[in-house]
Amino acid sequence: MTVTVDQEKVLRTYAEAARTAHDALTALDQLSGDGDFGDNLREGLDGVEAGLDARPGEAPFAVAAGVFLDEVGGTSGPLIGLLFQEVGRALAAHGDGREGWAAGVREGLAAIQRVGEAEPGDRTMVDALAPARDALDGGAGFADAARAALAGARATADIRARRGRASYVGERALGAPDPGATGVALLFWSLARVAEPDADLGSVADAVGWPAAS
Amino acid sequence: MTVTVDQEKVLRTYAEAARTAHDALTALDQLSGDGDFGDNLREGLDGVEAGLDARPGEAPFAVAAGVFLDEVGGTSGPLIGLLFQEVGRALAAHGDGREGWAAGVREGLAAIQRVGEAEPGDRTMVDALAPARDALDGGAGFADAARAALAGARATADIRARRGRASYVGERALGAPDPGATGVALLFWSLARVAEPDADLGSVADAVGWPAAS
Amino acid sequence: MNRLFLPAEAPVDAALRGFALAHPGLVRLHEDPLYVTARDRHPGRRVGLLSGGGSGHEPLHAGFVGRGMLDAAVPGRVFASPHNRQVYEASRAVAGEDGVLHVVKNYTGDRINFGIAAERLRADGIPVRRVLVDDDLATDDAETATGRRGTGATVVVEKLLGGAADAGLGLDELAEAGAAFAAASRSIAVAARAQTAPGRGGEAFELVDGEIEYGVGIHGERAARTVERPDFEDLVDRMTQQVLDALTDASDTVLLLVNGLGATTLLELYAVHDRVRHVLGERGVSVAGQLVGTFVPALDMSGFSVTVTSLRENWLDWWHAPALTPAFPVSETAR
Amino acid sequence: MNRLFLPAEAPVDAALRGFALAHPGLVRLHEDPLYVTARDRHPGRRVGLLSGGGSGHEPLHAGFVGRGMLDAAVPGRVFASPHNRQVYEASRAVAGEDGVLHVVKNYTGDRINFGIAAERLRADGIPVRRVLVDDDLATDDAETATGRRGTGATVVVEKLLGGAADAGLGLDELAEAGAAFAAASRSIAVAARAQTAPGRGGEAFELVDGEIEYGVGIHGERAARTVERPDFEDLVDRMTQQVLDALTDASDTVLLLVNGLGATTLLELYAVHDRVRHVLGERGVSVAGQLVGTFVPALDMSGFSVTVTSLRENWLDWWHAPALTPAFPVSETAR
Ligand SMILES: Nc1ncnc2c1ncn2[C@@H]1O[C@H](COP(=O)(O)OP(=O)(O)O)[C@@H](O)[C@H]1O
Ligand SMILES: Nc1ncnc2c1ncn2[C@@H]1O[C@H](COP(=O)(O)OP(=O)(O)O)[C@@H](O)[C@H]1O
Ligand SMILES: [Mg+2]
Ligand SMILES: [Mg+2]
Ligand SMILES: [Mg+2]
Ligand SMILES: [Mg+2]
Repeated sequence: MTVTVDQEKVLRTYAEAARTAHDALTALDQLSGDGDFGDNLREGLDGVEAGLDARPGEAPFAVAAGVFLDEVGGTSGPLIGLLFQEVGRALAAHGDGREGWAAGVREGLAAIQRVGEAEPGDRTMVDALAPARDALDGGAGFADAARAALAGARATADIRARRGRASYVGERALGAPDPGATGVALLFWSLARVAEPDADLGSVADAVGWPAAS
Repeated sequence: MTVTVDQEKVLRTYAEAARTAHDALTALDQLSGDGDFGDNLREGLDGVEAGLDARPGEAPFAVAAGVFLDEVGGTSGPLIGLLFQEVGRALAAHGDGREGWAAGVREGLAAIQRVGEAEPGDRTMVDALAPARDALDGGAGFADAARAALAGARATADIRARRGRASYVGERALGAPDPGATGVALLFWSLARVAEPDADLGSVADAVGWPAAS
Repeated sequence: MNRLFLPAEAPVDAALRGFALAHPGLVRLHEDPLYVTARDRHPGRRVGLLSGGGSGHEPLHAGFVGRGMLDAAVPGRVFASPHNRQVYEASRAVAGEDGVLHVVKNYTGDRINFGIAAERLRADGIPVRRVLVDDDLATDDAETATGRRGTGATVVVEKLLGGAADAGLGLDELAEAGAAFAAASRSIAVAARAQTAPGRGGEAFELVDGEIEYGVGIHGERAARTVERPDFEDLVDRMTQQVLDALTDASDTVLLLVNGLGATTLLELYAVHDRVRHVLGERGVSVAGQLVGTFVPALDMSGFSVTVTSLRENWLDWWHAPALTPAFPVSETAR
Repeated sequence: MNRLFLPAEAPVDAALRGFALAHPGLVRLHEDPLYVTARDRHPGRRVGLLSGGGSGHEPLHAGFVGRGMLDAAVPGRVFASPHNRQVYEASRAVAGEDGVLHVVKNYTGDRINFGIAAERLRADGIPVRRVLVDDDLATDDAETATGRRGTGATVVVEKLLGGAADAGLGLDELAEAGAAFAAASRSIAVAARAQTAPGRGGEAFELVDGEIEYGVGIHGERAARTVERPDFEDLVDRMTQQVLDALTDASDTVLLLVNGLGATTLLELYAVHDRVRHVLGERGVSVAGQLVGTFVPALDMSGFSVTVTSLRENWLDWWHAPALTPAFPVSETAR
């Protein structure tokens, strides 16, 4: 089967999700970092939408990669840019379907790990990406990949600080997930929404899952 | 007439005079300077005597110039060295008599003024040298030249500070003569002692004239 | 009291403009994004050499741009990593037929930003490798995952790499050579006064009277140890011995760098050099090349570092190879 | 707290030894009396060029010994004149067929000691003349007999004289040229922190928060005026204007020196340079050559000076003439 996914629609859905999740992501980065992650992601994706509008002929993920690599601040901006870059290259090489996405996520995660040197369990976006890659590599569909990413992000709430920047966080952030992992999981949520609109994925708020519904 | 003067004897007499006057010269430089002039002059002339002993064949004032230019500290040391240098050159050129001395003092004072840029009345050794030069240039004998130098040195006691280093002295040193002028006047006192042993010049203490006899 | 004379707005941009105006024959300024490139390049060079990092360490790196050393330098803000876009675009501008080599001091921010640029370059098909400089003995602790900091040895590595690049080495050979240069280099630094904290003015940290920081870094991090100030001779002896002891494969011929941390005068650095040479002489180590001066400072810190690079065969040719840059002393290459 | 890293005994001797060890190809050390001479000399040079003065201003003067600049440099103790015997013997060692020229910064002690040496040389039959450097506008007061101090312009005068000497000028021509270089040069300096007092440690004088010394000298004398600290741009503009206004016969082509006083970083000096160039551009003055760096410091003072030399015909050839010394930037001569 050759499900092809509209790249531009994925990015616009992701941008919408980032706007919805902005306050929650900001709160998460206030707990564990400097509070700018919500801004970085939302403004970055707004910039991507502007780029898509301005240069309709270009490959959407190449546009998105350029914006995130060149203009978005914070540690997360250029790392997400790398993911976009590799996804764009893979989709161009292997087509807009599951194969392309599996290759893109695999390559993107590899690049992020080469650069950022984080391992799974370090409480970073790697904890959302690694389960998604494993799912896609194992033949799973987009909705299952999204569920894996979301679960991985959610699990960072229980990770005790061990080393690197995570070690500064201490007890204070325990119980709340890593903002970067959560934000990247929303990409997979958006992908699944576009590719498998009938799948049961819940809302953006469900996806973020924080603050926990009372 | 060609009175020749024993150069070495002049220098040894000067050394003896400097030892005798050491404490008074020290006291004078304590009043108007940093108190090292007595040491500088005495040690310098001790060094000259050692040089004369070690190198009996050499021209005495050349030996003395070398010691004062190379080894004696303070502003006065090298300036007196210049005087020695020019006296030595003039005695070699014009003979060991009055003519040679007149030329040597003239040239020596000129060098000291080129280098130190002091004028008569600035309260420096120039105030002893200028009257001595004038006397010798006017045909006077060694005893009269010595009297002129001693009078010039004594007169610095009444010079009010005007400029240069003299201006730091202020009221405090008024009434006491300039140590450098006094010390250089002793050279002319020594010269006259050797050249005109019968002249009435008084003792070293009389020559220094300070502290004023009570 | 802020002792720094810097414009309130964009000080690094102003400084880089002033730098380019001071060396118009040697470097070319690129303003957006900010970097400088060399005007001239050895025709035998197949790999572009690029370095960069936080500002406040001048003349590093821009002062070593020019024929025989770096092809480009990329400055971040004071003590902050440059943006990956600067590194990426500068790398594209100077990549050679066999790609581009990044010389990176070992700091997390620099590793990430240079790493991202490298990924972008690879995506463009431009071969890229990295040489990590990590010479600082004060951070030589098996416990920490971050490893030793990169400090003074950077200038030595940049010079040797420049000579090797001009000799026509390819990217992989060059990356291996650079790794060997870095591995053969160790440094230790002391400070008697912290640098001015760029934002607020005032000293970045306080020292008690009669004490010095032993093992200080170049970003004003305090050292692990504050020690009672030893005699001049004792201090220099201890530092030199520590560096020599750490070079496990120390050959008997070395390169030496006596480096000022900012406010330390040449009078002091030359006196330190005299003493270091005395110690090296006693240990039978001979010095084939030396730099004495302010090459890798920590803004205006009072202090100095000693770096030794243990030489291997033919490295010396690369050290003495011609280099014409704003800051590398031509006397090291002119004999 | 003494921040200086210097041996307790004979620090200047140690530093000069370390200096000579750092530049073995360029200079030769003479230990008693203490001075350094150049190893190489342009064959067309007929007059030996010598300078010297108190230590604490490195790289001045020893850093400018070498082919194309000084034939000898003579250091005194920190901020103290050298002994006449050092000057005398160094002069004898480097005098050319047409004698020796002394470059002297205008301070009483230096004038006397160089003057005594000159008298000795004359007595030996060696022709000698003196060029007095007196560029400091802060001491430009018709009242004082001592005249303006000699500061940053010294390095400019030494470079121009080196070029002129290599062109074969005789002693009198050279002395007149030197006087013209000095007369065409003016400087002004500011400080935000005093240098360390060499003996006792601690700062030589205290500044109130938010104030700077305007018109400071290079021996740590306080300036005549302590002023409220202006904006970076206002400060640099005022200094530049003052220097230009003082050069009554300012041509429209100049040499420029932006000089650090010790603890001021290259980051700052290049930012200052950028701003000075802006002001010069606005006044229509064009810059034919420039030096930016720490060339004539006051030990480790935080501050900088601006020097302008108004160029006459053919001086520029002498500025760009080859010079190979430990500290003069080869980039100024290599284009
Ligand atoms: N070395 C790393 N590798 C992968 N992801 C990382 C790394 N460091 C941080 N991150 C991710 O970046 C997120 C923070 O992003 P952001 O707030 O933009 O950066 P900053 O901490 O610079 O403000 C973290 O929540 C984490 O997921
Ligand atoms: N510029 C000058 N020209 C001539 N003589 C001078 C000059 N300056 C000082 N002197 C002489 O030097 C004497 C002081 O000598 P000394 O104590 O050795 O020097 P210092 O002041 O350096 O300690 C003064 O009493 C004065 O006679
Ligand atoms: Mg953040
Ligand atoms: Mg941030
Ligand atoms: Mg005295
Ligand atoms: Mg004295």
